[in-house]
Amino acid sequence: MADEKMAIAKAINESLRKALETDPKVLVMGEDVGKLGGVFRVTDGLQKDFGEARVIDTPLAESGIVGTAIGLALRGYRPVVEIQFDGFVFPAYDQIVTQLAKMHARALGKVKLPVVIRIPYGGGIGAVEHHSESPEALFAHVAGLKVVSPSNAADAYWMMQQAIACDDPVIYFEPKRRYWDKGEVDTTAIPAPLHSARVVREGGDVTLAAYGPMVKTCLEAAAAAEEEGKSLEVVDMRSMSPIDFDTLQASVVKTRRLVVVHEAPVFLGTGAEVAARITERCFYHLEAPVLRVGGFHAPYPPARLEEDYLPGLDRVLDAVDRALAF
Amino acid sequence: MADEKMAIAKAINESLRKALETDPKVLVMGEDVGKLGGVFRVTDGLQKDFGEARVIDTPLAESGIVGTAIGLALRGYRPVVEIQFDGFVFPAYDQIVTQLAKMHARALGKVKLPVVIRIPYGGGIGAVEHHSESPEALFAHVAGLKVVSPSNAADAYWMMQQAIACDDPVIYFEPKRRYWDKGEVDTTAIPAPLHSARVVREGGDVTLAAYGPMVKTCLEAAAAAEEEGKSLEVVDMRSMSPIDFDTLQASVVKTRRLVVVHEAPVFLGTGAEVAARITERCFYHLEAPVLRVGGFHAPYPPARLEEDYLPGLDRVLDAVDRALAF
Amino acid sequence: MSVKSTAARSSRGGAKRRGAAAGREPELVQLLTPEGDRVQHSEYSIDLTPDELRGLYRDMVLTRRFDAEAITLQRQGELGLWASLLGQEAAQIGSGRATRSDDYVFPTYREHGVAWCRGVDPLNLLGMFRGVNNGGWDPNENNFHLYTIVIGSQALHATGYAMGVAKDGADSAVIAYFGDGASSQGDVAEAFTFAAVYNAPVVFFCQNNQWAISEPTERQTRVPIYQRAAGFGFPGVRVDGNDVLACLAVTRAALERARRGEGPMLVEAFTYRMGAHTTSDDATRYRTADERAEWEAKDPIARLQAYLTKEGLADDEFYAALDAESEALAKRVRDGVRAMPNPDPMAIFENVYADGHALVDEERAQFAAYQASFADGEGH
Amino acid sequence: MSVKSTAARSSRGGAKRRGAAAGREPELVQLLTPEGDRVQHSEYSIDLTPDELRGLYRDMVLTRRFDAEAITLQRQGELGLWASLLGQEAAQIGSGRATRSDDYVFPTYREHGVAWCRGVDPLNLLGMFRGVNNGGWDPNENNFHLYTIVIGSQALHATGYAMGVAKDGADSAVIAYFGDGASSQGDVAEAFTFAAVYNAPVVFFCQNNQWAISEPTERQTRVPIYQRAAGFGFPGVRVDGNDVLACLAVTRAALERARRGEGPMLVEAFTYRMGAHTTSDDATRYRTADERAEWEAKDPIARLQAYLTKEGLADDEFYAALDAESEALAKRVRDGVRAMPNPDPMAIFENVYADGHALVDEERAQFAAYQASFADGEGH
Ligand SMILES: Cc1ncc(C[n+]2csc(CCOP(=O)(O)OP(=O)(O)O)c2C)c(N)n1
Ligand SMILES: Cc1ncc(C[n+]2csc(CCOP(=O)(O)OP(=O)(O)O)c2C)c(N)n1
Ligand SMILES: [Mg+2]
Ligand SMILES: [Mg+2]
Repeated sequence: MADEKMAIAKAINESLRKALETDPKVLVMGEDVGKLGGVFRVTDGLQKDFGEARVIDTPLAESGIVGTAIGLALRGYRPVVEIQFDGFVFPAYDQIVTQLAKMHARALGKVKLPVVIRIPYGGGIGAVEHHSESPEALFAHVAGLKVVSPSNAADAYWMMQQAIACDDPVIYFEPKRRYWDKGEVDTTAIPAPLHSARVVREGGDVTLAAYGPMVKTCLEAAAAAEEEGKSLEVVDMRSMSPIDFDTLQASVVKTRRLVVVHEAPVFLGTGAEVAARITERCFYHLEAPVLRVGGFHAPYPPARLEEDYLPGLDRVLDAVDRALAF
Repeated sequence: MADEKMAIAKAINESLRKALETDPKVLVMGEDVGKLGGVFRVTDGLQKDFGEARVIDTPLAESGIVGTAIGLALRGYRPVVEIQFDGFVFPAYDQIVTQLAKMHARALGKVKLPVVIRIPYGGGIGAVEHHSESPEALFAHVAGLKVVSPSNAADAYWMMQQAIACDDPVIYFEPKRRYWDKGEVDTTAIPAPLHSARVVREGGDVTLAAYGPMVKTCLEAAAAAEEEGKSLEVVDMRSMSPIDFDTLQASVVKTRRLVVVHEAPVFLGTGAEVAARITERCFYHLEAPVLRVGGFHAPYPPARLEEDYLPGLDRVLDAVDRALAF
Repeated sequence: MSVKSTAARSSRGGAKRRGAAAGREPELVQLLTPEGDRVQHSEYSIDLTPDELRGLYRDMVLTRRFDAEAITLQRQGELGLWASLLGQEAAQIGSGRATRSDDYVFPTYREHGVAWCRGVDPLNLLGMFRGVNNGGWDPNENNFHLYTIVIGSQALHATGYAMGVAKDGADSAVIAYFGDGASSQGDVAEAFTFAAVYNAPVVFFCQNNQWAISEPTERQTRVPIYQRAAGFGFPGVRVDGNDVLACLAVTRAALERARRGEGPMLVEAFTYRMGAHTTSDDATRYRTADERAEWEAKDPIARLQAYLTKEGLADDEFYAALDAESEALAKRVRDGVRAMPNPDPMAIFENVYADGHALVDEERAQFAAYQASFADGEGH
Repeated sequence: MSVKSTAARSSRGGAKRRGAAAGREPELVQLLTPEGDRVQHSEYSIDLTPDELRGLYRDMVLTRRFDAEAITLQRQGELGLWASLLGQEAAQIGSGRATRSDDYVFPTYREHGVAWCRGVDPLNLLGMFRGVNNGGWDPNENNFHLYTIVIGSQALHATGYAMGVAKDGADSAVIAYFGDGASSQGDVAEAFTFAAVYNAPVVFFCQNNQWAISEPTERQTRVPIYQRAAGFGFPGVRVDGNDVLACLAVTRAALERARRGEGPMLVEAFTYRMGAHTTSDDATRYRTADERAEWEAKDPIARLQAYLTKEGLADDEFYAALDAESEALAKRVRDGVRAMPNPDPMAIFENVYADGHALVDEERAQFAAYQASFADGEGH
């Protein structure tokens, strides 16, 4: 089925379905992923078609979910684990950081940990506390993990295929507020490498770098800026560990200005690393310091304040103006 | 007892003793903190003098330790919690991030969480896995927490006093390999503010910024560089959340070059934030990009490789040379 | 010599993979049958005045009315979400009324009935569901902690608080609420361990409403939850969670026990979540109408009403007055919610820290300037 | 109607704050007394050939000799640390010999005796204690997982692995080792829950050696640890951990049970850590010589030796040969450790990922260049 228009949630669903079909070792596990199909319906219909042995409703215990997934991986399975919401990954953090991330190295390469952890993340859906967070930096800092986030349906499909095929643990952050955004998905295409960034809009004045839900925001900002006569290049980073600095560098060498945008708090967010490293790589090219737009150093606010908290088009354009003013 | 020469471990012990004496609400809790006095003897003698109700050996469960400390704080106590080693804080990460850090804000300020979490951290002691890590960035990224680390005995004493007095949760990272380093401790002095950085050596060519165990390394590097005719300024950051950017900025405006040094992995380490923000603040002053020296993106290696893994004098000086070469 | 293994007995003696609970139901403490008849129990008894009985009835009715109004408000877009307690009124009112004012309560996100008993204004509960705050009351005002969303966390807070109560030499008790799903969380097990080891005056009150979103209780355990306590060294008991008298009696006994310094206890209130998990959930995807109907017959309010009627303890006047009171409450809640102002955006930066933080100050100032730039017409 | 509360019984019936364990000891499965006499047990029995009995003796003696050598090597600076199993030989050899080669074992950091039974070269165990690696063997070679230092984590790995075994329709079993201290970790409780819910073929083998570093078992629980299992719906049993026959019999039965698809079981081996926690620890700070002396009388090796002697199953020749074998093992270990090369610094960057990672590649290259700069005489 080449070139079908699909929502991101559906694309992930199709990708999981494909993986379950193709490889009998693939498992889907998590809270409510079975009959309910997950609270976002991303696993809808999978248990019906593949049975309770492959699509597993787990007890309500995230450390247990990841810990048993590690055991299953050691037995040769390839578990795809769902964490119901971003804010509920922390009970599993110990298993992820001290076990999942390090076990391959601990074993001098003798065991592999092909575990995918799916985390619907980010805000903008009017939810209560713990349902709108962007903790990606807390995973990207940790060696042994790979961290990615798709921004569109085609990437959602293909990056999930690649994450499952990868012999390393991959934290797959799903931009939950974009779940219903539709896009073409060519399921016969040859996808770009999992950890490559992609220039999704070309421009000459300033580069915007983003991933996941903020790519759309940046594209909108670029469209708005065009009306003001500013030409913005938008890079979809796609991967937060590793980060494709070559693609970012190439863009910055051209535009000489960079603004990094993410929902996560700015302080020690992934933008800090991009700023530090791109400044090192492009010291003589930059006309302005790398600027960052993101969340504040504050708990994610109640829903009625999230529009103020989240980086929107205006905050992005404000940063663009500041970058251009240097 | 003004101006006594004390090891860092002893200074913390004295500071805890003082707090237990002064405020009946102060508690010390953790694994083996009682009769044993902790595996590093930092709580030596405290249970003997203050009893089992104030100095509490806990079950072996870090989430339980922090979770019950939160409850005790809600009841009006001021628990000082010990996590035995850096690598064992992760089972408590959920309680720290989703509860301890956010509860004051969740309650719109109606409750306070004066909990100190002591974590002996960093490498250099020839230990086995999980006993040599530097996870400070994983806490500094989280709003609601304050994160500090002393580099010398006087700071160890006073910063602990201040951390206990603070009505916010403070993660107090203890440079375990410097526990036995002695320094003057004036217990009658007026200490600098908890979150202020301090210029510990003045110089004109390059600024070195560090905290905890790396301050000593940087001072040694500065002494070595002096012999080569280079004048390095060393800033002891002391606090990783908040970071005293004013002091760093003042130094960089003078030296025009900055190298940040920490044991933690460079990628998304606190140095990334320093680099990003100082570049923004000092864009026209910097003669070179902010360079970073730290751990690699790899699990902390076995003991016989840690000298290679850890930033030492040579790696610091190498970065200084690279900064000067720009 | 014989093996001391109670487990060997209980499990080998018939536990099936899909849970003993489904097969041989263990007995549960009941003082009022679904038909509204009073029964006696050897260990737990209760003697209430007609006023008290009517009071419990009133509590349940008002709580249910409030809950229904909240659902309506959610449907109307006034709330972002609501977690209904429908069906759990007896468990919550019974246990809530068992607490003393100096006791301390740690709820989940569904304890609206307990909040009611503690004197928390229902309007305050709605703030977080409307999205104007993450917890809008002062916990110390009514000794009722904020709602906790991360499953199981509060069990540890309750235990720590109880350790503090014991340290203070006070004779207050603490009660921690959680659900059947929560029983799987490591934090709850650790709370059991700390409570037992320090003999903390805490009652663990588990409302087993048969479901954790779409997962039935057998996804969490294969033996009844109350039996979990024994292995940690304290008693557990299952009570009919739709029987407000039994819930009151058992919880009161457990709290008294804690006060006497006898340590923690686990109460499993066997009840049913009549509604969906929250207003975002569609329960028809995973459970049958039959199951719901079965529990409908055990309704906690109907059963107390039957008893009041049989005993002649409430007349039409009482019911009419309560109806009016219910509607007045609903109206107050409706009007109150609609009048709730959106918070000032600058509130984002408030209360992040108690003692201030330079970065928050900096970001607050930057954001204020940014906001001002629009007012000045300088923005985009 | 009576309250179904086994806990109420066990706890109210006398549990004191400082633990029932200290007072009324529960009975434990024993097949060989400290004096070396065989006793029968109604549920667990074992019938071994003289060769097998001598084999168990040999395993324990060699393990102890190896352990002693490791302590010496640590004192000599050849190892950074050592976690001695002294006193726990019976628990480890008994349970280890109960496993089948296709079973899978998840150890803590102290299971040197189990490793021995699995055929792991003792030298390989020393790598991490010497600091040349973080776990130097291929887990799949002997179905013996790497040592796990984060307390309790491996209980979940074992459970997941066992879930996989069941999925595969294999009749292998899995065994997870952990200590009395670990019983407090949430991960262990979650492992119990998952194992029970999925009926996983896993045996939880808890060596209660009375201490978690300086904390006695009553800091972790106020009832015997084996009783924890019942509340999760599977059997628990306490076995004399210094009785190699009982450990073998009970573990074998538990593993067979798992193979038959009857699900998990908890075995608590009641034993004693005769040495300090590790070579870094000073046990005299927190426990008495008397206590140690008391356990000395229950020594697992002495008791089997007494039996062998009484029954005439081993002669001087056997003991002399074993002595020689012990010394040969010690020498091989000593020489082997001393010959262990330091790893190449570039190993830091190896095996961080299975499929590569751009940042690791970059840092590897930078580090190589940096290292080379010294060789070139360009460094400081
Ligand atoms: C740690 C964590 N994981 C997942 C969730 C998402 N979640 C919210 S409620 C719920 C089910 C809770 O079930 P139960 O404990 O039985 O309480 P009930 O909702 O039935 O009252 C889940 C999985 C959460 N809030 N916290
Ligand atoms: C999560 C975690 N917390 C703390 C430690 C430090 N630590 C290492 S061993 C130990 C005691 C373990 O006791 P137990 O489980 O009884 O095993 P034993 O050492 O007695 O064999 C502690 C606290 C750790 N390794 N992991
Ligand atoms: Mg429930
Ligand atoms: Mg132990």
